[in-house]
Formats: sequence, structure tokens, C-alpha cells
Amino acid sequence: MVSPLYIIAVALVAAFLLGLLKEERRGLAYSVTLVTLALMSWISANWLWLFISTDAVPVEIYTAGTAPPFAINLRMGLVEAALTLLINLTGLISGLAMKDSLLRQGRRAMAVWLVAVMALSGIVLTRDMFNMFVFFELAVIATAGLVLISEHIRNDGLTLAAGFKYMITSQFISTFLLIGIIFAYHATGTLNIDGMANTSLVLLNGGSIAFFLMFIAIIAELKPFPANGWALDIYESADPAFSALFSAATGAAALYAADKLLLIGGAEWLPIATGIGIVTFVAANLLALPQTHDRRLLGYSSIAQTGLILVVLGQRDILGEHTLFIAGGLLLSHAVAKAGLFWLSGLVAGRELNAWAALRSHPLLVFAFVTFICMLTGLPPFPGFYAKWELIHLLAGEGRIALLGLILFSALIEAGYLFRWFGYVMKRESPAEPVDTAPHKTAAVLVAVIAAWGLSFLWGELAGALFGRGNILLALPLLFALSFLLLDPLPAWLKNTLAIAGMVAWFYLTYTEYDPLRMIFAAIFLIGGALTLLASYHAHGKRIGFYPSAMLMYAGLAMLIRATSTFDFFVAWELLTVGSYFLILRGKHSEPHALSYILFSLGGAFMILAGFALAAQGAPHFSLASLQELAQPLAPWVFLLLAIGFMTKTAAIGLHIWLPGAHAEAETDVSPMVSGILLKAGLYGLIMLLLTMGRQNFYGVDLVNAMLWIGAITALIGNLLAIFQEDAKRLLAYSSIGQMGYAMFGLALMNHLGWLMALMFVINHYVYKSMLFLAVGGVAKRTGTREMYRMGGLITLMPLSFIATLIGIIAVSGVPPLSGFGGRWIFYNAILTSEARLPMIILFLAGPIAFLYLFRLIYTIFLGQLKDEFRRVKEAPFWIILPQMIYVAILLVVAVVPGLVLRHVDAYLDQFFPNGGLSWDGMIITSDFGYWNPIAIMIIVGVIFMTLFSWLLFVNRRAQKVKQFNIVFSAERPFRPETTHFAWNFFAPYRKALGFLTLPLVTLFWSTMTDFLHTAGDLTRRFYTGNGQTYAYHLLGFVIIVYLFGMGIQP
Amino acid sequence: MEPIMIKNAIALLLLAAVGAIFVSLLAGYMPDEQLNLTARYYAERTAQDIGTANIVTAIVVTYRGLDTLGEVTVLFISAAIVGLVLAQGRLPTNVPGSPQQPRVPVGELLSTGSRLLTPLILLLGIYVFVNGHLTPGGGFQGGAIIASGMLLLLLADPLKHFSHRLIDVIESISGLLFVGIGVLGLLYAGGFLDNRLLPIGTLGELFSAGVIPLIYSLIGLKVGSEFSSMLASLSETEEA
Amino acid sequence: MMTSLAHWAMAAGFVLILIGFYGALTNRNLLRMIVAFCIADTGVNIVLVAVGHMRGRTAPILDSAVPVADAVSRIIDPVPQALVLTAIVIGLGVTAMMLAYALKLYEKKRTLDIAKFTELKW
Amino acid sequence: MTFDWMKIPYALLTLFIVFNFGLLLTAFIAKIGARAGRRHGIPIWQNYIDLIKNYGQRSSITHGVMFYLGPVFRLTGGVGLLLFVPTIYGSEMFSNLSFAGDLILALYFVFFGTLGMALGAGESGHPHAAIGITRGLAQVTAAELPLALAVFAVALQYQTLSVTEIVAAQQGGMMNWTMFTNPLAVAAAMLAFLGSMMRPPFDVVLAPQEIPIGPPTEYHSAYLALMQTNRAIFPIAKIVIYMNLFFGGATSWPEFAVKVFLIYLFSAFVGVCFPRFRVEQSIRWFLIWAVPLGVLSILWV
Amino acid sequence: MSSLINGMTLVLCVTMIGAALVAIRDKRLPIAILASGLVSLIASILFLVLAAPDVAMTEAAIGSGLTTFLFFFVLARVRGGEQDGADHD
Repeated sequence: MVSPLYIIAVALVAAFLLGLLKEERRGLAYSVTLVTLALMSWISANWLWLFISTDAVPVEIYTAGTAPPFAINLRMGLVEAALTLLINLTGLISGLAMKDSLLRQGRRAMAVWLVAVMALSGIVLTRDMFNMFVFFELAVIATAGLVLISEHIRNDGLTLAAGFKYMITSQFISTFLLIGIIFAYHATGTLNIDGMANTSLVLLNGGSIAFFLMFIAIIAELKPFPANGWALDIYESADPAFSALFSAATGAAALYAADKLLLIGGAEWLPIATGIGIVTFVAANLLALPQTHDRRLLGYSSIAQTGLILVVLGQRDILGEHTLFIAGGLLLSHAVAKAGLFWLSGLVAGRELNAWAALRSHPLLVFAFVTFICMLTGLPPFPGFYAKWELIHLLAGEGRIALLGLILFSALIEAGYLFRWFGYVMKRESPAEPVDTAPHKTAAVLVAVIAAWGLSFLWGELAGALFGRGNILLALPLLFALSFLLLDPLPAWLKNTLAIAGMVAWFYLTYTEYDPLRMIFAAIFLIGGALTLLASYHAHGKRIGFYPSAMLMYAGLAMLIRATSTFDFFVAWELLTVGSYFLILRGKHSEPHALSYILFSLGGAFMILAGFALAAQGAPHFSLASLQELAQPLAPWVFLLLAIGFMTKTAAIGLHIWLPGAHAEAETDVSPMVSGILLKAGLYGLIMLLLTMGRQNFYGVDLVNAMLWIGAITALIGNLLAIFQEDAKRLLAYSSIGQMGYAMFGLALMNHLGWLMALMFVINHYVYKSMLFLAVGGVAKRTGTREMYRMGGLITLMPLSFIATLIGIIAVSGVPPLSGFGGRWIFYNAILTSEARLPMIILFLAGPIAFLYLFRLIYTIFLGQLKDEFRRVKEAPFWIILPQMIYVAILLVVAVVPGLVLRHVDAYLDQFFPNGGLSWDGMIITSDFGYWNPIAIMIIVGVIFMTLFSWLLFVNRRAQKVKQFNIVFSAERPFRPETTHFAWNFFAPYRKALGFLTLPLVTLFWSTMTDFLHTAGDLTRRFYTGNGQTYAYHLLGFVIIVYLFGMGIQP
Repeated sequence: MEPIMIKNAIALLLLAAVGAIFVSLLAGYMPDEQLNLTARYYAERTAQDIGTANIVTAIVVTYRGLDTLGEVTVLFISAAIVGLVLAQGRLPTNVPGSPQQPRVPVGELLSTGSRLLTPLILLLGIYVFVNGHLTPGGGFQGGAIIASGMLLLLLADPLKHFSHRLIDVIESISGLLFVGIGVLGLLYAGGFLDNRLLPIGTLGELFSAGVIPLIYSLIGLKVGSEFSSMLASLSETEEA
Repeated sequence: MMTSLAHWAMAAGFVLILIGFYGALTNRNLLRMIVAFCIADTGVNIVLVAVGHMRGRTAPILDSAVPVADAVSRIIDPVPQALVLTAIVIGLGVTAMMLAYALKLYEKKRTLDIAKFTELKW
Repeated sequence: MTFDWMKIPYALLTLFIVFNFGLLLTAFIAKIGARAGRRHGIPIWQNYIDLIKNYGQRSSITHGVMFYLGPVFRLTGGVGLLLFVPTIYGSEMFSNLSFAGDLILALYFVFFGTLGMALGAGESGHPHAAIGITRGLAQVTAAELPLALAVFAVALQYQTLSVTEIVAAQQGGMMNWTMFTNPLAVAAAMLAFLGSMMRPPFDVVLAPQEIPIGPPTEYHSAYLALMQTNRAIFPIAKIVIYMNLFFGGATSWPEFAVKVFLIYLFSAFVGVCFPRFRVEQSIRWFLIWAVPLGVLSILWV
Repeated sequence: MSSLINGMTLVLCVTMIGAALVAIRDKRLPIAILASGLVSLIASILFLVLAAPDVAMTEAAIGSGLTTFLFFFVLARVRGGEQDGADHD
């Protein structure tokens, strides 16, 4: 093995060699620089490989031929190897990305660059306190120098000011550090970090103050809130490639330094580190919210991430041996993603977040961006996900709930601004200036992407080794979904075929595993999904990005039903959430709606995570089935968290505001996916929850009962809102909210028939909502509008769509003889045994209202007056019609023989609710209270109907269809269909009577919440006045506050 | 003025708190009666292991040689940056309102004196760092003395242009040799920067203490050239 | 307690640090801030050396006055001195950097008032 | 289980009886209404005349398929509703095709005709038709609510959803009728009944004055004939449900005739006494007066 | 140790602090710089007293010598900026 000292030596040799070169030989100098950085990386990589592949113990490297503590020693272990590799590689790649500017500055700038990277490696390697100070000073000066140099590029003085502020701060920091070091030396007689730790510095006379001074100095290097104004200015103004190094490598080095210090400080100082970390994490994320400058935003995000990792370090007392896995996962996620984003920002010309829309024309770069933000947000399969999972679990296991809550809350804010940004990228107007696609800059970004995925794999393997979890990246459905990334250049129809084949094949492979309950969901997710995908054949071209997103969602769904442990379940949950978010975002105007979707979803997901964590109580493995073994006082909390999480997905009232926009603005074939299929994931979660946990008493409130109420109110408000929509897809979306309310209500009834009804809703809602969304989507596609009042009279032009809609609304409304009636019938039977009468009443109110919006849907679109501009409209494309017709067939079949599916489920439910099932006697179904003979109903209605119809046809066989305006209209014949089509504000009387119920109170609540956060962030950030001196005040104030806290906890 | 008063008051308040931290440090401070573990080791072993009379030198150059390497690197990059940045400043940036002022001619005495004194000063500097392992002083002090010689030249003739190239070469080569010797120690002696590459010799002689005189000389050259480079860069800068 | 030399020096060092900090916090002129930092640096160095001081001992240089055998009982702790050497040189590097900054800032903005460099904020 | 084919002619017989009864009853009620307004009123056989005339006429125009289907849906709804409910309690012959007489089926089937009619009228393209429909739908949903609540109260009370069983439970004297055992439910249901009968004060839907040419005018000749047929059958079918649920059902045709007449008369009586509501007013009215009654009735059980 | 040295140390310290105060409070920048150099110079004497000849040399050469010159070089190039940010403006 090459001694790690060569990392330092090589860098210095190269730096001094550069001094020998002539100023003009810049190309050569640049090559030397890169080769050196590569060499340094190679050394680190070598060591890393040694530690990974063997059980080698960390190696101590002595200098001066003398053993520590008498001479400086370095240590190379797994962590050091990984961190130095990270630092050196970041240095190498950033050096690559900075090619232009380095070449312009010349050899001296390159030397500084090398020294900066070397210094950071030195901070990581050294085990000597004063040596660490020297390396820190080196890093500071190199940083300040690089900032000063990059001023040359921007030439606006901003960078200069930022660098000077940094220098001011570091003067204070180094003063504290030196004083701390010398007193620590005085107390312990050594400068060696391990020596100080062994002599328990903090217990010695004066030792704790000495330690405090060192500690606070290193902490200050982590840019803690509020002593971090300078860092933000640097992030904002410096060369992005430099910021990448500053964020990823400097951050990593400083964190490791803090880690070493905590080794000295011992357990007493852990809470302080945690406190500083969490305050920083929350505050920085909050402050990032109002940012519009991309690099400053990234700066805030960097600071926040560092804070989070500090929290992890501070929680090592409970994280124990897993600290490394967790902190490492978070740190590497942060480093790779942040470096990647900074490099990416070097490609974008504008500095406003909007300007990133330029990326859109480069799918690869968009993919890179997605990778980075998902990595930062800690979504699977990235390392941060594993880390967050373990972290939250261990915190919950120890009852550190407040910390857990703060972490999740802040992570949600972070996800908020990151995904908002992604929305800008995808949807905002592309700026005039194109993306700079210089190969060396792009290469940097791509390396980060590769690193991101490589690390994900690695962390998956590690999780496997440490906790026996499966590697997410090896899950077949996910791999299948990801393979579409590679297939993206293929034409859409081919990919569609592959997708359908894949889903059907997966179903075929796995169908034996499902019990009847899961079978329903499996069929809807996989076969139903494939069916919906038929509609996607209508798309031409390549449809870049569609298939990876859609298949990601389906992969999540497929994994969800197979999940048996909470981990697998949550992974699947996150995957389907992200996939669907990307799908929804594809809609033309869906940017804000996709954002609120992902925020609510992630918020819900975090609730679920917290619930799972609380349930597991620190156990590394927790199967879903074990949820039933939970007891008071834990159980109701777990139930509450999980229920809220799942109800976010089903858009229960209060958490529903994301749904209408998201479903309505999605593309034609996406709406049925997210409505017909995706919503069922939430129901699946609720079913899983209720199956395992049943009724829970929460401070005297029966939570299932509360759910009953929520279900009922959701049904009412959803339906009520639906009738006032002018937008056809929004109407359907609100209707979905209502329908999910029904299903939830059914589940919450907690009896046999209630569940049967909910499952019936699951099936029915899939069929008719997919069908209606496709029908309406087809119409919207042809007419170019979703405003119903602008349509009208399309029945003759789009007869098949009309038929689908007609069948659909009959089914939804529950009018016999179609399948919707079955749901209603079971519903009434189910509630007869329930004691919860008030919520039932609410549900009664909701029932007839459904009728109103359904009629409006079909009337305003297909009936009434045809508008001039739509006279040439054609029937919807074949591929959009085809699935609708299949759905019609399914609806009719289910209407006649509901037993086909329900019987099995009914029998299956017996094991949970032995009483109150249905009896199936041939075609006749009876419950304890009622009787249902679907075939007879169908025949009777059919016979009467056909008789009358044929008679009427016969009588009026000579009737001719009259022209459109051949109606008697106050003795005039109207010639303007616009004024004759009565369609706008259709249910005006209803609005007058009940409009007060539709006041957007919930929206108001949430928008006030977000406004509040935004304003809080906006006001708080004003205390970063930009004055370097003020920042010094902040720093000193911070030092003193921590001192008071720190000394307060000392014994 | 009110805001300034408030600002000063806050500063005083903050510093009072910082002062309180210092006071508690001071109050808790008890001078050692005996050398602590590390210092005792140095006192006992330096002479035989390293062979320097000046223990501080042994620590600076060998035991904590890595620090020193870092330290010269600090100077190296600050010199580089100062040079680079001020070179950028030399681009035509004449701002109206600050007309170039003619320089005041330097007196005869100073220019002659400087020509006489500079070689002596340089010699003194060299002496200081070559004897660093024996007497107080060493590379840094010697380097600073060399630099003050250059300073004298600059004062005597402000328009004099040093050969940056030469300074750079000296600086780089001495740096390279420094690292190179360190690496040789890694290869052929006990570790990085181990001075026992060469024989320890007799305590108190000039050619003793292994490579320490060599390294300290290199440090002296390097530091001297770095200081000179900084001074030269600053002095060559046009008025901002 | 405040009897030994080291205590006096150390106290003076701390006072210098505080004075330096005060100057850095209240002077808005960049050069004055740098001067203030220099004073604080000097203070730090004094504190460092004072910590290593031991009453009644001599400098850690072996010569005829201090033979090798007596070194342990005769010399003061050499380590802080070594550290201070490094610290002083680093301090100069930092000062030079800050001065370069001041020059460039003045060149750009024609002012040395720190309160005028607040374009980057929030 | 084999199907008893004789049920079909029996069901047709019931249908025939109810149809004629309905024609006469509506005319009679109209007459009473007219007299109360000091008018002469129509002859009692007027409905027959209209019907025969309309059935005899042939139309040469149509507005499209749904226009056709409207009356068909409408009448199917009326006939189906009648057939799904047992008419005469205890009579195998007049239990129609109700099998066990499931209440939910009946309740939901009420909407079948409404939906069809709304669709058919919608296709005529006449704005007034649409206005009428919105009003009708808006009002009917509000009016249905107390009914649904009352029905559910009854179902809870008797712990069954079978109409037959509910009637059975009310046998053995008037005091067993739901009217007396659960007066709140009946009150709520009867208020709802007013709303669904398209009579004043809730007949703005038809709005003979305000909208002189709504669906009935666009629907003429044979279309109109079907709808008129339905107008004879549908109210009776509905009243049969009320009768069965709240008033002990009927064990014989005369009892049937009396009860249906009285219930029908109730709506006519209210109709002549009160002025007309606008739609939002009636919605409010139902929500304020009828719904609380229904709620109470459910909680009462 | 003799009280002479103690007394001298005390004087040195007081002078040094006085110079430091001048350095941060004096309105004239050159005076401030010189005062700062003086602080360093006295510090180097103090170092000698504290038996740290190496440090004393270094401080004298670098702290009070080179640094002061660096300041003056810069000061000469920012004419007009000396009074920027003074309290009175």
C-alpha cells in the first residue's frame, strides 16, 4: 500500500512543481494538476478498496520516525479512506469542471487548488490537534484565495466581499481554536487527539473550557445557524465548481473533524452537537424557502445537510455502531448530490431558479438533476434513504420524538424547495441562453450521477450486510423501471409494448403469492395498469421520460403488495410516490399541483415512516404483521401516524387539496393511472393498517370512529365540490375524493360488509374512473379545452366516448342495474349493523349529490348545443377509446356476475370478520338484511327497456333528425350555440343554498401554513445583513449561547 | 450617534461574555511544576534522537515537521494568491479622480546604504537559518531577515522590478526539496520528515542533527522568497 | 494566584485578544479591522507562550548552561513555542491575504467601509 | 331456484291495474285542485284521451339517440320501480318481481328514470330543458335526503332491508304502523314526498309559467305518450313504497286504493295551500326542516 | 524570580495594552498601524522574558517588521480610503 502521506506529499510536490513552470505553459500545468489529483484519488481508492475487501484494521502513520504523541501521526481507516477519496475525487472533477477558469488563471491558481484539496485530506487524516489547525488554516486560506481568484471571472466585487467576510470569521475561529488547543495541551500534556480523548480532557481542570473552545471553532467551520452568513455569500458568488468542493469536500472534512472532537468531548457534548445540528437543519431549510438564487439556495441546503449530519454525530450515543452507516449515507448523499448540483449550475447561464428550465432540452441533464434532488431528499434507492430510515428508527426506539419530528419536518421543507425547483426546470419558460454543454463540464455532472447510483448500490449492499435488508436496487420491478431510462431513445409504441408485457409478466410470475385481498390490488395495479397503458399507444414520438416515471410508479405499486416488512413497504411507498409525481408533472400546467402532490405525499410518507419507526421500537426488522402485537400506549400513536399517512394518499378531507389539480392537469393517459390506480395504494395501506391494528383508543377517541367521520365528511365535501367545477377533469378529481371517502368509510365500519363494500369500491372506482378520465381526456384532447361549458353536443361526433361516459356515470351513481349499485347495496347492508349513525347521515347527504355532477358531466359535454368551432371534431383516438370499451365490457360483466370477484374476497374476509358475510346462492346474493339478484335486475330492466325502445323505434321509424337549431325558442330560432348551451354555473341554486360548504377553508389553512413558513424564512433571513461585521457578531453570539448551554449541562 | 452606541454596547456585551470565558480559563490555569509527558520526552530524547541543541527546532522541523510543511505551504499559497491577484490589478484600471502621482525620489543616503547593507542582511539571514538547530532562530526568522533585505532594496528603488521568475524558482525548488527530503525519510528512515537520513553527528556542531540544517535552510530560502514575492507584488501594484 | 509571570502575560494576552476583537467589531474600515486582528493574533501568541512558561526555568536550548542530563529539570516546555512559531507565520499569511482582499475591494468599490459590501445578503 | 314464469303475467296484471288507477287518480286529484281554485277542472277521463291521442300520433322528428332514450328510460324507471316492490302484502300474485323486495334496489332505481329523462331532454339542445333539469336535480337531491334518512331509520328499526319484511312487521293493527312507531321518520319522509311529487310549492322544476316550453313540448306525440304513461305509474309506484314502509302496506286492492289516494291527496293538499319556492329556497327548506327530522328519526331508533 | 522582572513584565504588559488601545482607537490609520507594530515589538520582548527566544525573534521579524511594512504598502495604495467607515460618517 502506498502511504497516505503521499496524498499530501504528491499534492505539495505538484504544487511546487507548478511554480517552476513558465506562466505560458498552462496546458501542461493543468495536466499536472489533474494527474496529481487523479493520483491522490487513486491512493485513497486503493486504501478504500483494502478496507472494503478485507478486514484490515486502520493503519497509523507516524511521521518523523517517532511514535505519537511525540510526533504527528496520521490514521488511515475505512472512514478516512472514503472521505479522502470523496475529497480528492471532488477536487479532481471540480478541477475538470473549472478547466476554463483554471487555464485562465494559470499555474498559481492550480497550485492553490491542489493545496486546498490536500488540506482537506489532511484534516481528515491527521490525529494531531494542532496539525488539524494548520490544515484548517491552509484550507481557509486556499478557500479565500480561490474565492479571490474567481473574482476575476465575475468581476463584480461580490465574490471579494464574500471572501473577506469569510476571512473575518475565520480569524475569530482560529483564535478560539488556538486558545482551546493550548489549554487542552496544558491539561493533558499532549496534542494528540486520541491522547486527549484517553485522558478525558473534559474532566480535567479547565479542560472543559478548552474543549469548548476547540469544539466551537470546529463547529463554526460547519457553518451552523446563525453564524453562517459568510458561507452563504461564498456559495452564492464563487465559481460553482469551487462551491462544489466547498460544499462536498470541505463539509465532509469539517464534519469529520467535529467527529474527532466529539471523541474527545465525550457524551456530555453530544446533546450540544445535536442541538446545534438540528437548529441549523431546520433554520437553513426554512431560510432556503424564499431563495430565488440557485447557488444561494444550494448553499442553504448544504448548510442544512451538514446540520443533519451533525445531529447524527450527536446522536451517536444511541446510534452506536450504526453511526457510520447513517452519517456516511447522509454525508455521501449530500456530497455527491450537492457537488453534482453545483457542477450543473455551472452549465446554466442564469442565476434565477427559473433559468434552470434551460436544462429541459437535455434529458440526460434533467435525469442528473432528478437524481440529485432525489438523493438529497433521501428517497430510495439512494444512500440517504437507508440512513434516514435507520436514523428515524433508532431515534424512535429511544423515544427522542421531538428530534425525530423536527428532522422530518425540516426534511419536508427541504423537499419542498427542491421539488419546487424541479417543477421550474420542467415547466417554466426556457431562457434564451442555452445550457453550456462543454464536454468537461457535462462530464463532471455525469460522474456525479454515476457516483450517485453506484453509492446507492453500495449502500444497499451495506444495508444487506448490516441489517439483512434486500438491496433496493436489485428489486426486479425497480430494475425494470430503471431499464426504461436506457430504453428512452426507443419509440414510444415499442416502450409501451415492453411496459405492458413486463407488467403482465410480473403478474404472471407472482400471482400465486397473493391472497384474494392482495389479488384484487395486484390485478388493479398490474393488469389494470397494463390496460390503462393501452391508451398510451396513442402517443407518437419517443415520449421521453414518460416510461421511466410510469414504470417507477408501477414498480412501487408492485412492490407494495408484496411487501411484508415495514421497510419494504415504505420503500415501495416512496417509489410509487416519486414515480407518480414525475408522471403528474408531465401535464402542461401541472407545476404547482405536482408540487403540492409531492409535498403532501412526502409529508404523509414521513408520517408513515415515523409510525413504523415508533412501532419497531428499535428492532431492526419489523414485519407488517407484527403491528398487531403493539399495545398501549404506543399503539394508538402508531395508528394515528400511519392512518394520517395513508389518508394523505387517499386525499381525505383536510389533506385533499393536492388531488384535484394533480389529477386534472395530468396528461390524458396519466389521469386514469393516478386516479384509478394510484389512489388504491392509500386504501391498500389503510386496509393493511386496519387488518393488523384494528380499533385503537386514543385518549378516549376511537380512532376508527374518527376515520368513519373523516370518510363521511370527505365523501360529502368531495361530491359537493365536484358539482361546482367547470373543468371536466377537476370534476372527476373531486369525485374521486368523494369516492375515496366512501371507501374509507366502508373500511372504518370494521365489519364484513363494510370491507366488502370498500373492496367493491376499489374495483369499481378503478374501472369507471379510469374510463371517465379517458373519455373526458379524449374529448379534451380533441376540443383543446377542459372547460365543460365550452363543449356541448358532442354526442354525434364522439359517440363512443359518450357511451363510455354514460355507462360510467350510471355506474358511479349507483343506479341499478350497473355495478355501482352493488357497492351501494353492500353499503346499506353494512351500515345497518353499525352504531355510527351521524356520519352515515352525512354520507346520505353525499349520495344524491353525486348524481348532480355526473349528470352535468355528460350533459354539458355531450348533449346540448354543439359549438361552431367543434363541428369538425373527430372521435377520440382509437387507443384512447379501446380501453374505454374494455372497461364498458368489464362494468357490464361485473354488474351481472359480481360474484366473480367478490365471492372470493367475501370468503377471505371471513377470517377477519366471521359474522355478517354474504351468502352466495347461485346468482342470488343475500345478506342478513337484504337480497340482491343482479341477473334478475339486469334482465327485468333490460326487457322493459328493450320493449319500450323497440316500440318507440317502430312508431317513429320515419322520424328524421332535425337540425341543431330546430328548437322552438321564444319564437326565434337561435343561431348562436354559445348562448343557447346552458352549461356554465350549472347548479346555481345549489351554490346559493350550499355554497358556504365549499368555502376553500382547507386550502386557506394550508396556504396560510406555507405562507407562514415562507414569511418566517423571509423575515429571518433578513438578519443576514450582508455586513461581514454583523456576521462576526452572529458568530460571537453563537459561541456564547453554546457556551452557556454547554456549561449548563456540565456536572 | 445612536446606532453606533448600540453597536458598541453589543460588542462590549459579547466581549464581556468572551472575556468571562477567558477569565475562567485564566483562573483555572496552574503553571506546570514538571514537564508534562510530551515535553519531558523532548527534553530527554531530542539530543540523542535528533541531535539538535535547540529543542524548539527539533520540534518544528522534525517532530512536528508536518505542521511546518503546512505552514510554508500557507505562505506559499498566500504569496501565490497575492501575486496572482495583484497581477490582475495591473491591468489598466485607471479610475478617473485618482490621478497617478509622481513618486517622490528616494534620498541618496538610502539608496547607497541599501546597496551596502543588503548583502550583509542576506548573509545574516542565511546565518540564522543555517544555525537554526543550534541557536535561537531558524528558517522563519532567517527567511524574514532575507525578506527585509529585499524590502530595503524596494524602499531604495520603488520602481525596481525583481525577477519574479527567480523568486518563484527558488521558492519552488526549495519547496520541492523539502517535500523530497520528507519523502526520502519515509523511504529510507523512520518516517516522513525523519531527520535521520543523514547521521545525527555531534550535538552542537554545525553539520549535525541529520537533515535538519538542510531542511531549515530550505525553509529559510522558501520563506524568504515567499515574503519577498509578497512584498514585491504589493510594491509593484499600481495605486488602486 | 495572580503572582507568576505566566499569569501576567497570559492576562495581557487575553486583554489583547479582547481589544483586538473589539476593534474588529467596531471599526468599519477594512484596514483597521485587519490591524485589530493582528493585535488579537499577537494576544493569542502571548497566551500560547505563557501557557508553556514555567517558573525558574530557561529556554529549551541545550548548551553549556543546560546540559542534556539536566534538561528535564531546567528547561521550559518547548512545545508551545514551536506552535507559536507556526502560528505567527500562518498569521502573516492570513494578514497578507486580508490585505490583498482590502486592496482589491478598494479597487472595485473605492471604499474600505465594510458596511458598503452588502450586496450579497439574505 | 327456478323461476316461476307465472310471475310475468301476474306482474303485467299489477301493472295494468296500477296504470289505470294512476290515470284516474291523477285526473281526480287535478280535479280536486281545480275545484279548490274555483275552476272547473278536467274531466276524469281526460288522461285517457290525451294518452290515446298521443299514442296515435307519429312523429317525424327526433333530436338524436338520447332524445329517443329519454322517455324509454323514464318509463323503464317507472315500471321497473313498480315491479321491484311488492304491491299487495301477502299476495303471491301481486308481489310482482320483487323477490324479497329489496329496499335499496327500489330507492336507487328511482333515479333511473330521472337520469334518462334528464339525458333525453338534454339532447334536445333546448336551454330551457337544461334549466329545468338542473332545478329538478338540485331539488330532488335535497328532497331525497330526508327520505333516505327516514328509510334508513325504518330499516334500522326493523333490522331489515326487505320491504316485505317491513310490511310484515307492521301488521296487526294501526298502532304497529311506522307512522306511530316512528313518527319522526314518517314526518321526514312525508316532507320529502312533497318534494318528489312535483307539485307546489316544489314544482318550479316544471315551471309551467316560467318555462313554457320545456321537455314536454319538445317531447310530443309518442314520446309524450310514454312520459304520460310514466306519470301515471311512477307516482303510484313511489307511493307504494311509502305505503309499505310507513303505513302498514296494503293487504288488498281496496286498502291499496284508499291509502294511495290519501297519500297522494296529502301532496295535493299542501300544493294548493302554499306558494311556490325557488329551487334554492326549497333546498334550504328541506335542509332546515326535513333533514333534522330525518336525523332525529335515525338517532331515535 | 526577582521582582524586577515581574515589575518589568507588568510595565511591558501595560504599555502593550496601551499601544493596542491606540491601535484600535486612533483616528489616524498610520498611527494605528505603527501602534500595532509596537504591540508586536513589546510582545517579542515579553517572549524573551518568557524564555522563548525563537518566538521573540520571529515575532520581531515577522509580527512587527514585515507585517507593518505590508500594511504600509497597502495603505499607500488606498489613498482616500483611510477614513472610510469611520464613526463620524
